[in-house]
Amino acid sequence: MTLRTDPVTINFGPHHPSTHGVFQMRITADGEVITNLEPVMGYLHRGCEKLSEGRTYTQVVPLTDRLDYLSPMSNNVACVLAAERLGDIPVPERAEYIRVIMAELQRLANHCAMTGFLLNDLGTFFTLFHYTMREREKILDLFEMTCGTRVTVSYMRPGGVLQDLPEEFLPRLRALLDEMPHRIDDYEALITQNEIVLARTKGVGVMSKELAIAAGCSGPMLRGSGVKWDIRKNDTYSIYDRFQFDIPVGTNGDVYDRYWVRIQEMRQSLRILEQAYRDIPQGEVRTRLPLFFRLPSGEAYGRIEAPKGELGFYLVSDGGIAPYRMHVRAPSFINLGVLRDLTVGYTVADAVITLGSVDIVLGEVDR
Amino acid sequence: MTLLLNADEVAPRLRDRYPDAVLEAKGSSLLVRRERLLEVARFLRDTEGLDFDYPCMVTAVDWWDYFDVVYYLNSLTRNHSLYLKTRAYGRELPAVPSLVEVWRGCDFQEREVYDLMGIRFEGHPNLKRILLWEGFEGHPLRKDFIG
Amino acid sequence: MYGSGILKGMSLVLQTMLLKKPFTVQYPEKRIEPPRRFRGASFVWYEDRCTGCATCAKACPQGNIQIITTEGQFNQYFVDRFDIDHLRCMFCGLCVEACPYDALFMGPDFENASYSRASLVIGKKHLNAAAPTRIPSSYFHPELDRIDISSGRPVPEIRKAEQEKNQDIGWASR
Amino acid sequence: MNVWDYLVDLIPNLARNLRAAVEGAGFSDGAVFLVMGLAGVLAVTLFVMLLVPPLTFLERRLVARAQVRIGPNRVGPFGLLQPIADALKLMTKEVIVPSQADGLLHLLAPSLIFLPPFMIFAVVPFAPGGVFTNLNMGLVYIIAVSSLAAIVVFTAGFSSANRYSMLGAARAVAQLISYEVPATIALVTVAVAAGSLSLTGIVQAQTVPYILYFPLAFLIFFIGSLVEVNRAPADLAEAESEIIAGYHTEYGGFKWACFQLGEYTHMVAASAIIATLFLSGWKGPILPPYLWLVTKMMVVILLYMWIRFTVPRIRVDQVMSFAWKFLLPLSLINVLVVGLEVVLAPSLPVWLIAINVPFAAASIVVWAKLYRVLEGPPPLTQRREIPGVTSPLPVPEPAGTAR
Repeated sequence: MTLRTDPVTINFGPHHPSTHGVFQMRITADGEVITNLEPVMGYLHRGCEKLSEGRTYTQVVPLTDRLDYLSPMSNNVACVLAAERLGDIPVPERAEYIRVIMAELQRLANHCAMTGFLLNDLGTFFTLFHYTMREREKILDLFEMTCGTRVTVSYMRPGGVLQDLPEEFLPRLRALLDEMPHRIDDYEALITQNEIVLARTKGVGVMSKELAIAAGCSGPMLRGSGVKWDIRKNDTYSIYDRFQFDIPVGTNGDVYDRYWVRIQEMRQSLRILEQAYRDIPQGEVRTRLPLFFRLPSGEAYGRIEAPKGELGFYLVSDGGIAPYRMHVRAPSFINLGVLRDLTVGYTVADAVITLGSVDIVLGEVDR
Repeated sequence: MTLLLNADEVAPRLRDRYPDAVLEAKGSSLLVRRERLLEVARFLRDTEGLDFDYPCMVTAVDWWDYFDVVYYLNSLTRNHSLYLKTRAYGRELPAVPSLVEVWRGCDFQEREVYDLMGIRFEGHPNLKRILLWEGFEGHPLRKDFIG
Repeated sequence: MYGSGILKGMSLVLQTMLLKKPFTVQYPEKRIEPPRRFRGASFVWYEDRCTGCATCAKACPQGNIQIITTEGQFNQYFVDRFDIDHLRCMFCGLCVEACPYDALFMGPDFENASYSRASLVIGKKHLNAAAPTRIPSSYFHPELDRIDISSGRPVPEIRKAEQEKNQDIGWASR
Repeated sequence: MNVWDYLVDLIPNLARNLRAAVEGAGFSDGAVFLVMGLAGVLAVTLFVMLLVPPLTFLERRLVARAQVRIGPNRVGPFGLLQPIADALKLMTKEVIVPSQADGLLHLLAPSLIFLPPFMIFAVVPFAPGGVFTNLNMGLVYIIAVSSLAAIVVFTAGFSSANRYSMLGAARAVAQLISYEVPATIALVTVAVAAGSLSLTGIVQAQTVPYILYFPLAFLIFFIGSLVEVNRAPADLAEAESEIIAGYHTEYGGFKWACFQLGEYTHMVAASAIIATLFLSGWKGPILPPYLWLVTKMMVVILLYMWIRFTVPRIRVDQVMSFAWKFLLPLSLINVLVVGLEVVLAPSLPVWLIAINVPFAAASIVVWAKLYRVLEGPPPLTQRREIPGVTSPLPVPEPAGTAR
């Protein structure tokens, strides 16, 4: 005997504990199995691109802090990179090293947060979340010591960084580098071999290599599906060609692989940080530019490997002191494009962790 | 380092196939005729040696007289990139063909351009506002929009 | 397998529960001292140094600094109003960076809740009253990093001494 | 010492004194029965209700330590009065009934949630002779009563007219039905070994705690009880990261507090059952028997909490398949083996422990291996095919060469 069942539409969000912000998924479910899903976004739209058209290139930098608020340093780097490419602004070597250190610390912080959220989405009682947040706090302390704030850093400037590192920064960084591997081991103890986590995440939210490429996914989403593509290696910017590091890739493209790629990326970030700590030279940190400088008319696309994927700033200038048009290629936004394909056919519980593994930040999705 | 292809190298190959497609090849940006955009995109994706399989970014720029629709394309196999541009004329909902069937990744980004810039993508299966709400008047990223 | 992974996690949690001290602090009683470069509320402004050039107002992305000046006798300006709107301020620090005469600094405060909106628009009177005692943040002024807060000397004096010691790190070489 | 002796046998002594006092006042037999019954109900209720608020506080402090933070410490010394502050706050909140909800059922559910755990405590022996009613089929009674909770939860979820609640209610019923079966079969071993269905009889039969004799039965029943009391990793009915709060999404204020306390009373009841059946109940040296029972209950409760702090939630279909495909066969094997042991060595000699502990470990490993062989390797994707659903945007053919 088969019972007739009716599909039920569930409004997942916008104020749901595990949608990672004000994000809505309209789920049509047959029992527990999702038959359709429609992402609804835009609740956090602040018109960043429009605002930037009325601000100078320096004033755009604080706007980028508010995009992906879990990794503001990376946003700053991408923004100033586009401006530097457009205006051929040289960057002193020490500033490049500082940028690499900050961007990699930011990647650590972001992946810490994401790993914690993953287990929260799975339903642990915030335990790993607090451990990861503890390490994230230590990294934010380093940021605060350098540039005065923890999250809205605005540290990068076209032509370098705002100001030099304080004296006590490098010793503190050393202490963090010594401690962090053990903390990552702790995270792995709670996740990597936990049978329940494995049962929940393996084979869930599977994305094929072909879909990942055609949909323009980037970052751990792309690498989790087995594509070896990392902007740091494949489109080297800053001084990343000086560092030895590997690109971890997954095999199956499921939630577990994406998590695993992130954990491995944390270890690789530590490797980069060790080398940067070893090699950082003395010297100037900022090319002198006037307060309101002009860039030649033209277009430039600066992209970096942000923690969430390829973060690009497309700048069009008409020769004025403000960008004529600035477009943000937000990795979270484009990665969300495949959410429907990753969740249809799985259960409601799987949709939550799949969304978590996409690692979105609504500040960046809605911009 | 991703090689930014020179449009002059790509344009002749394209002209062989579609003589009227290329309007301008300047620097690394290839400006193509709006009507031929879909064919050009397929050509760029499927031709051996070009292999643009990765749609990196879709956006549009308002130049008052026309809109530039910009596709920043990448090839993960060959590790090169190209700006593909087309122009949409008119202020009353100008239109360009949608590239969703060529690259899946254009789906959300074209919706975003439609939403904020007011360019209709013909053939898009689900073209509706994505960031702003249905019923919002105007398209905020246009230069004549006063918010 | 067979639950050993879960047991490993459980043992980690037990170790943390029994051995680790809390990482958080109880806020109102204990507070973490913000670093010297902390970019906080209640700006520190020295009227004697301000020329009324309004570069800070131009540099502000939000446009929330209001300066009204009157022209003086000897090619100078008197600042009549200097209002900073804390309600819209996002503490990006661009005004401090822009100031050519080192007259404006970020402050060390982070507890600026208030019952009225009007009291969050900080004016000249308030800034002048606070200036002698407030310790300016060393944001964008690394020469102030080592300032001795506990010595009890008036801050402008220390600042002057520090700047004389580090002549070439000041504005001249930026 | 006289006072000590009185304290050791506190519950029977108090009952004797009360009975003497009531009979001395010249009441009829029926009235004496009534008074004694009411006193028992009051005692059991008080015991549970006084145990639960400190437990909420304890769990919050412990989880805070596990998460390297401080925990509630503002109200009273060390925050000890936090439960009272919580209760006061929740009681003063507005009572909201959603307009679409079934009003009567919506209000009934939070009041009924306490019923099953209190009914369970009616047969739990606190001391030799210190039991509310010594039912001679107490085990069957417990199994019957503990499944009542599902009905209450379903009432709450169904009456809320909320889709999350409905999902939670459906999950609660499904998992309870699944886990009743292996848990009940695991209890059969205890009954067979003790030769009695009365809880007092079972406690008296345990010269050595049954957890040592029957570790496998203990494990199965413990997992089953985790599911039945809705604790992590099987708190599917109120999975806050998936269906917000499940069956009590629409409940606020004091009604919500009822569900929260109800969850803890369930936990206390389950721990009492486990302490009685597997940890030899009130038996123990020196301390008075009721203290021994409470100590053993606390050990089980701490274990529940510890598990909750660590493990994530299982998905609903995995909970089901774990029950039917793993626990049920294991419990049947266990019954078979224990039955043989009881027939061959009815006096349960101590050397049985040396057989049963390796047997438990071996049977888990062997069954897991066998299960894997039968099921084949885990699938690369857990996706279910949905007929008629295709993506509206077809995935284009991949371009370029293979990577």
